[in-house]
Amino acid sequence: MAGKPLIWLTSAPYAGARMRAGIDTLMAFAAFAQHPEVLFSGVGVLALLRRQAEPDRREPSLRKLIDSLPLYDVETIWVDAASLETHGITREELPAFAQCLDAAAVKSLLNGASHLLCY
Amino acid sequence: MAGKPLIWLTSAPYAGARMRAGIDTLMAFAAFAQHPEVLFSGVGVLALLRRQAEPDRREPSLRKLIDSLPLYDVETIWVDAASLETHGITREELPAFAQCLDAAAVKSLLNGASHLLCY
Amino acid sequence: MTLHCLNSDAGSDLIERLLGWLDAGDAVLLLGPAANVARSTHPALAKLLAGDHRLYALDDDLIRYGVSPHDHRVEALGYDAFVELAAAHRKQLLWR
Amino acid sequence: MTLHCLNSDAGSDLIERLLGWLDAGDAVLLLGPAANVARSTHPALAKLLAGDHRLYALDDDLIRYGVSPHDHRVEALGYDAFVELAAAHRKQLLWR
Amino acid sequence: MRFTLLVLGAPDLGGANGHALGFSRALLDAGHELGCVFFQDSGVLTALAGCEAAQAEHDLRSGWQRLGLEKHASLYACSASALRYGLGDGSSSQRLLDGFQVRGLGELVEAQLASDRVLTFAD
Amino acid sequence: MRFTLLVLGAPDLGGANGHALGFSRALLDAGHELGCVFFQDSGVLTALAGCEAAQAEHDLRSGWQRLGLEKHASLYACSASALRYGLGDGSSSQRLLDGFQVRGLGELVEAQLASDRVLTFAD
Repeated sequence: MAGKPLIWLTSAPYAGARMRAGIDTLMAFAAFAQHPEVLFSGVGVLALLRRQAEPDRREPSLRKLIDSLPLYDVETIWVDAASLETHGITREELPAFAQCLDAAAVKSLLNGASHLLCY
Repeated sequence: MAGKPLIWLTSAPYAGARMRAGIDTLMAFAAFAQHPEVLFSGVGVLALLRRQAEPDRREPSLRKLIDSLPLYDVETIWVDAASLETHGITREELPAFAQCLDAAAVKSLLNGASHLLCY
Repeated sequence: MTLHCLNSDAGSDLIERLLGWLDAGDAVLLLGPAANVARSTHPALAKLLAGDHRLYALDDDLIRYGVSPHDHRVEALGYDAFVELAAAHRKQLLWR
Repeated sequence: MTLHCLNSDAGSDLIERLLGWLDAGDAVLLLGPAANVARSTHPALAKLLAGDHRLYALDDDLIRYGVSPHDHRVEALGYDAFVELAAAHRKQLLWR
Repeated sequence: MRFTLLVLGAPDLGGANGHALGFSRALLDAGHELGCVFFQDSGVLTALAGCEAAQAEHDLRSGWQRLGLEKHASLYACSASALRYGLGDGSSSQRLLDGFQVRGLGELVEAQLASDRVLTFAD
Repeated sequence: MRFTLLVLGAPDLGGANGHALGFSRALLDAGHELGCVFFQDSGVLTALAGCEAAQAEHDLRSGWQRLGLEKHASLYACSASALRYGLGDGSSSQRLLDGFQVRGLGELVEAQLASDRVLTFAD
């Protein structure tokens, strides 16, 4: 089947474990050389925010995990532009390798994928 | 402390077990003669819908449980009127002992309660 | 061609987002609490019916949520037809 | 006097419902993903700030969600002040 | 046609977990193939042994078990999630229900590669 | 002042379960009383023995345990939820973590009666 698998991350981070499960899946797909794509939308975009400090506990920052994705050959992460607006997030706050997509571009990303996994 | 405990049911029924947990709590409070109040709002109002048939499985209908509440001395159930509108539900579909409240009446119900438990 | 499964009756924001990503040839299937959107009196139903995609609901969930009758423009499906729908669409998105 | 804990950044519907039930003397505390609403650029913040109730956010969650700086009209609290707030309000509602 | 199902929802009554079971049965009845059902996040609670629930919920777990034992469906509980939810590493039948196996995410990777369709079930 | 806490959220990192723990510690530090912490629905997973999780999540469970064992806080897992989530009836330490007890909803009824404040923690 043409295209690459797309992991869609749309759950709230740090509230339930679903976002973390999706990132685990993304990293496994990358480790198995599937060259996965990843799309953040909805409240899932909160996972992209950088902490200025760490809370006083050994809680991993998802942004740090996400920043490490290029090491796993995930060169681009896709972000739904409308969701950024909904949550008041500016593009400057995103990792440098994040690309914002309008609805038309999201549709073509979805259409080009081999499979979708929804977290 | 004045007033009765109020169980607030606002989770989607038949999707996760939280609504069911809240109804269990309500019935326990009634069984222990606490004369609890109960308020349905948000997507929780879907628990009030009567099934025309039963799905082909031994799944309990929450509406049947709710219909039995007067037997436990829960004489009235309170329903947020605005939530009914949001979910397209008419008052005729509710149990006869349900009472719809506007926002002002909800506020006075909340203010009159001894404690709130949120499901 | 994507099958959009909607599994929540959480409000209009989610439906707006789904509609924004809906493409020609896509279909929408109402599951779980979203079955309630299939009632003629639901304020979000008109939005979902606009456009030329097909709108379905799982019959088990129509029964479960007491949606009877459902709006005649929503097609009720059993699991067998759900499988056919999934086979007819290359991909699925789950909205909740 | 009720303490309204908001624990979700799910959209404006939930905030509208919370505001509809807000009474004189009530306070709102942003927890979890709702901490993100405390950023000055958040479209729902203005709604929450209107009215004469106090608006707070848990400082742990402001840090966790990278909300820095937060809008100066939102007061950041530690757990000790959260306890004081709960003691000062007879009841709590959890919105999510 | 070959399907892989990703199940993220717990075995609560009337929810996405039951949708996945109904869908699995129907696809087998229609002559399709089930690559695997991959349970992850709270979905792995489906495979947790020693849970006592209402009859209908019990029916949900035993429905999955029948699919595994009688139809030889591959029912995999994600190993990372299994550890988190107390299913252990799959070596103890005190923790893992008959009919399920604990497997790594690599199994999901392989299943989707060999499948025509992948569907997600979550509440 | 006497508090009862109702915890409906699972012990996931950074969520409501952690809020409840932080709140419990702070209220004891401030000299208030903790009537009980009542875990219900997926909140009872806090008390499930045999879970292996990331360090920080482990810290969450052991934080609760310290509160139970060192501060003698009453940590109750709702009996109906405990059965559903595989904690059993409280008789087996293979299933129930030290520091927690399995109790019926009657315990929540009594706790709130004797409390000045009741707070709910859920995701």
